Amino acid sequence: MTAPREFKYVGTRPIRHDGVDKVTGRASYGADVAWPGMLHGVVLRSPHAHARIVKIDTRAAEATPGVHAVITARDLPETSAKIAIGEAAVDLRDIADNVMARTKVLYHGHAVAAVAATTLDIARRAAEAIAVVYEVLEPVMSVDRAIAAGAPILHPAMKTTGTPAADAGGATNVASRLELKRGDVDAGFAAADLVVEREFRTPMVHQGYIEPHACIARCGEDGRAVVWCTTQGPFFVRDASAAIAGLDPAHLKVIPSEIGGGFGGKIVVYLEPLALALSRKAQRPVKMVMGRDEVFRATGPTSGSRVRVKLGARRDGTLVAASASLWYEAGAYAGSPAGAGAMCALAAYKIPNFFIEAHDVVVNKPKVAAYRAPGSPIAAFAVESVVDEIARELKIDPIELRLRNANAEGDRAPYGPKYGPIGLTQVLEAARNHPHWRAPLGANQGRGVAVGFWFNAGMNSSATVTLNGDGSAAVVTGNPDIGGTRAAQAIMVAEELGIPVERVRSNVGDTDGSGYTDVTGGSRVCYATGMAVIRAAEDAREQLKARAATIWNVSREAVEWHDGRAVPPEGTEKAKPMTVAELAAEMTHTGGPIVGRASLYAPMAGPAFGAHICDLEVDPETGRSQVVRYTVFQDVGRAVHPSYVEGQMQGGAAQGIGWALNEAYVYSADGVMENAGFLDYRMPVASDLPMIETVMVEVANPLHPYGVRGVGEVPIVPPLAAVANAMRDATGIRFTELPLSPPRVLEAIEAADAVAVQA
Amino acid sequence: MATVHLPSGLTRHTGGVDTIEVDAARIPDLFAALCDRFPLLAGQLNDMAVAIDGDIYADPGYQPLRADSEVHLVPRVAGG
Amino acid sequence: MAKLHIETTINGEPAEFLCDPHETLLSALRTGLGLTGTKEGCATGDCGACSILLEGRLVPACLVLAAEAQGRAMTTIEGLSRGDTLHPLQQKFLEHAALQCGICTPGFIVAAKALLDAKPNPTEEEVRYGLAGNLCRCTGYDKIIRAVLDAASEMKGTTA
Amino acid sequence: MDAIRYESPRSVAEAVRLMAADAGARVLAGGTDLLVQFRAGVRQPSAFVDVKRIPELMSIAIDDQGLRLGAAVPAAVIGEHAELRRLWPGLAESVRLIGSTQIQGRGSVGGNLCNGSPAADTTCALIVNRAQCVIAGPNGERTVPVDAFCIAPGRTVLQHGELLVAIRVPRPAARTSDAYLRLIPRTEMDIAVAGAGVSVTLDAAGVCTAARVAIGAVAPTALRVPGAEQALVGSPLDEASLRYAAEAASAAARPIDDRRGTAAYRRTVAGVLTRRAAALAAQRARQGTDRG
Repeated sequence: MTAPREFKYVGTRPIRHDGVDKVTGRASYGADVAWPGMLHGVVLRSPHAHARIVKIDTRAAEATPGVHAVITARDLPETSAKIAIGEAAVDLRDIADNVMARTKVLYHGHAVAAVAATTLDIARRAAEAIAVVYEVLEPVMSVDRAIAAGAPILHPAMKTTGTPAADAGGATNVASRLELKRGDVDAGFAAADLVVEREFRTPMVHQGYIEPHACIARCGEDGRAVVWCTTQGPFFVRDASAAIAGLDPAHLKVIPSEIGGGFGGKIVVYLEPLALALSRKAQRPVKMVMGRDEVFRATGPTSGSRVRVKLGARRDGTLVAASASLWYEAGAYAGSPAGAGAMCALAAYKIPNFFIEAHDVVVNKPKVAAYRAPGSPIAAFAVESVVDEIARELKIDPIELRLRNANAEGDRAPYGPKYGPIGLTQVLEAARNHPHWRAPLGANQGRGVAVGFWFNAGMNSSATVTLNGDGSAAVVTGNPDIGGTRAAQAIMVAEELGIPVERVRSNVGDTDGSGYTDVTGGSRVCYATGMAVIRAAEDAREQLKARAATIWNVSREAVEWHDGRAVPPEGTEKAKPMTVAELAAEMTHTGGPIVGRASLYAPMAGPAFGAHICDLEVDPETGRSQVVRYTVFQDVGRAVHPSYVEGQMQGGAAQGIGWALNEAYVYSADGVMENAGFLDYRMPVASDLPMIETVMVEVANPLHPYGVRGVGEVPIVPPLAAVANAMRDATGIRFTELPLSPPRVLEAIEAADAVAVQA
Repeated sequence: MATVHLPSGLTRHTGGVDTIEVDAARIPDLFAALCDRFPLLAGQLNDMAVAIDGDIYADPGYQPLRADSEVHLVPRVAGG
Repeated sequence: MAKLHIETTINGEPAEFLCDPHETLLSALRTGLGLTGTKEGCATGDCGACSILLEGRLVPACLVLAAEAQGRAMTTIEGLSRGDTLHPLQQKFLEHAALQCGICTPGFIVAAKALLDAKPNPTEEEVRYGLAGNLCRCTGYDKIIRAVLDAASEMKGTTA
Repeated sequence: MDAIRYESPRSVAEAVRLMAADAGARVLAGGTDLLVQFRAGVRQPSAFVDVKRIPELMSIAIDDQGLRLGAAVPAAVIGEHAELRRLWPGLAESVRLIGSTQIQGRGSVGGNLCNGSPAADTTCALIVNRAQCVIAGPNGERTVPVDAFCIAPGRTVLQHGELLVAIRVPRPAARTSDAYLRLIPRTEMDIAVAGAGVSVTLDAAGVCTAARVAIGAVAPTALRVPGAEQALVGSPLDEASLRYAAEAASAAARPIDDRRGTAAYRRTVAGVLTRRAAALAAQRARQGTDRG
């Protein structure tokens, strides 16, 4: 697809047909469904952050009138199957133990037992009647504590995998260590005119989706089961739940509900295996819905972190050496995105000499899950802050400095392979030339810029395009639609068949109704599943051309296709071009129904870059800060439905701004989260933010017929540093720990004033 | 002959060698050849993604190789 | 536990239900009456997903006891469209792509209706502060604010 | 959940009888604190006594004596009362700051007071406006100055069987006005990390003849700060006197560290807010038409 193609529908902004159900309240989410004879399930959660389970006595609970089933980990088989979850293969043993603790509870809120009863009140009371004897252990609540000598060990059998440090050995809380090296880092630093090193810390934060986890499961006498749930990955829920609950996946169907936000946090399973086990025991459907405090305490936030970065540059701003040491909290089990952070940290810059080590460290906090470009925002916060310091020190415009070192097509990424076409330079130039970059600043205001990178995923996707007799079409894929991808799919089918977008309905199938499809996540749906949708539509079009050939009695190859019409070869008598509708009306007598079909494995998807400019106003007397202007620049490859691409750019920026300014897990000394609610876990509200301007740069991705790149994850990567760099500009202080809360900012301002007074 | 670049984490299994020429038509043959030459690599490769001439395959399966392919072994990444 | 029998008016129609004395109005709407358009995001009044109008006043249905609805009139998201014509706010949310996952959308549209009822011609800041009780994690609020401002200008003069 | 009752009395007398008859009963006004605590298992009432159908608790009246504000009137209704906003702008400000629009549709000043949070937004504004709490109980009605109403976090002066019926606020003297400011990290929705209410009265020459200062979220209850008041009285409320008042407020504060803020931060910001609130109250008093 080299020559730029003229599109009729790609790039337009049709109204998504599935939107009407959402604005009228008819759309059905996880908790919106009730099945006849349904019981209510609740989970009993650990009151301790770290303890051995000595004994669980469920007799009183089972005797409670109205209780139909009580389960503990004994009701779930021991499993150690490996299963693909997104690209990373994951050991189910950890996920199963996280779903319900077998011998040890590893974080406050860890599931210990579950009850199903005729009403929620009865189920809750029965759960409280379950007597659990714990042997309480000292909790490990930070990376520093976890790696300190003599620290309690969460997993006695744990060995550091990957590239253990030289001195590693014996019991450890470091689950894995990774190294990325290139050139001679010592020589590089020796050749540098300026070396800047800082250590950065970020707290554990949550994806913050407004819909709590919810599901309803029915396990029949014949072992056949159905789960309706809110998830980003119905196929993963099927395979993981079957393995964890001890069911044959062939007998389990998962129906994805509308999903009320996920951002990576709904790729994993928490309730589904429990609901299945309860339903199997009670022989009645069981509905389970998490409370907001359970979502905070017991699902999958992203890592708190400690990151040390050192950069060396020559006087002209050329970066010559870099070293980084990343320490990410994995939570209760191995599996933080430290590796991804290491690979993303220097992705933007041509640095000949670097050494990066990344550690995955278990602590007594919930098992981290993916959160939008997992690992990349944390690494970018550190690197983009130090790059800002270097630009400031060398008195070079911060965008100019980044342009001088920007990777482009043909340069080797830090993680190995050469980049294909990438848009970093174009994005930076768009930022430099935008009025925002030169706009005057008011009193106590500062401006910061930062770039961000994400790989974007490929993986498995399937799609079918079914033609109806009136020429309309229905497309079915296995990807729940979080960000409007159904609208993009309708556009792709309309483009390939040449029919109006309104005559295409896009649907999310269940695990029986669509071919195997990997999770909605990794910014892959519009890219990989989109590619399957396009090929399925092409397949339908080829069948239409074949039917025209049958009608005109010519060879299939001789039939052309233009603007939604099959066109006969020159001079074929009694043959005029036929529209999709005309051909579809004949299909039952020219060969039967037409169903276009495609399934594919898409390679990693064309990485993407973004750059953000943030203006921040700081009240020097209270440390309060307010984002007064924000502009997002991003290489999107090709925007299929621009409104929803802008939506990803604005939503990612808002999450990043929240991460930078006010969001944080606050833990007590004994490992209990103190702000497990939307009052004190402060996500940005409408009055906290200005309009978020978006500028889309389109550098086509050769791997996709339309040039589409993943857009969902890049926008959360730059804001942490963009806000911190704006704070530096406004206050003169380099903050290295998030969040930039008013108390932290005022304390630093007062300290700086005190120093100034003495000087 | 495909050129294989190993990440620094694996070079301790190859005595420090990080670039290897391998004659292989498909990824499974390439992995087999690598493990023959460096037995310690066995078992280390299945958690890796493979980049073939810039395109990364989280699950390389039976991907074919061109005569002058450039192959990088890359840690796997889970999307959000 | 004897249930209470509550008679109300919902979206202009009489409606009655049984509820426990301690049951919330949100639970009664969703389970008792099957009106699942009003959503639960937090159950502590901090997210706005359960916004309804109680006697014309915007309230969080999760912090109202179902028993309090006796003899009172309520408007939920299901009551905003008239037959097959959407309320201007519903139409503008679609036109501006002011929703992605959509879980917060019902709460936002009910809250925006209450805002426009009180202030037919609000400024951007008035819309942002008026809707500060509705959390959205997908959109960053930009398109929501534009949709509400656009609906306001279209509805000016007509009391929708 | 054994049988919790829901009661909806139509008169103060009926409400008092219900409260007196059942020690576990709790008054339900807006419910924005009570129902959250109930849901979290922090409070287990035996009955909810919904007082929103009792006229005395749901009415707002202003006469030449001043304001009589029903304890259960929702914040949103108070916010729409133009006369109240004109006479007591600081009190109206503090009421408007209670939570979001949704919370404003339910939350009441009486509820805010009875919840007894040291960070309650309206308590400081009520204190500086010399408000009185009208309490009904088994042995009749009594009045308590609002300064004495909250005695510890979550505990008030209400005895068994008593309920708060209304809040009386005397009409402000001439050239008197007030202001309330609070510090929250976001622009909405948060509980005050620190708060300050100030009321000042000026003479014709603009010299402060009377002042009241109260700070919130910096002690077990809202605190009056006589030291700050003395710093203002007798001065033209210039920069210097406001700075002294701020220092007095910071000195009087006895804050704690918690998930919302550090003690040091609260101490500093209590002073900053006192200075800014005093400046705003002074400006309003200077501009204010004679409200005698």
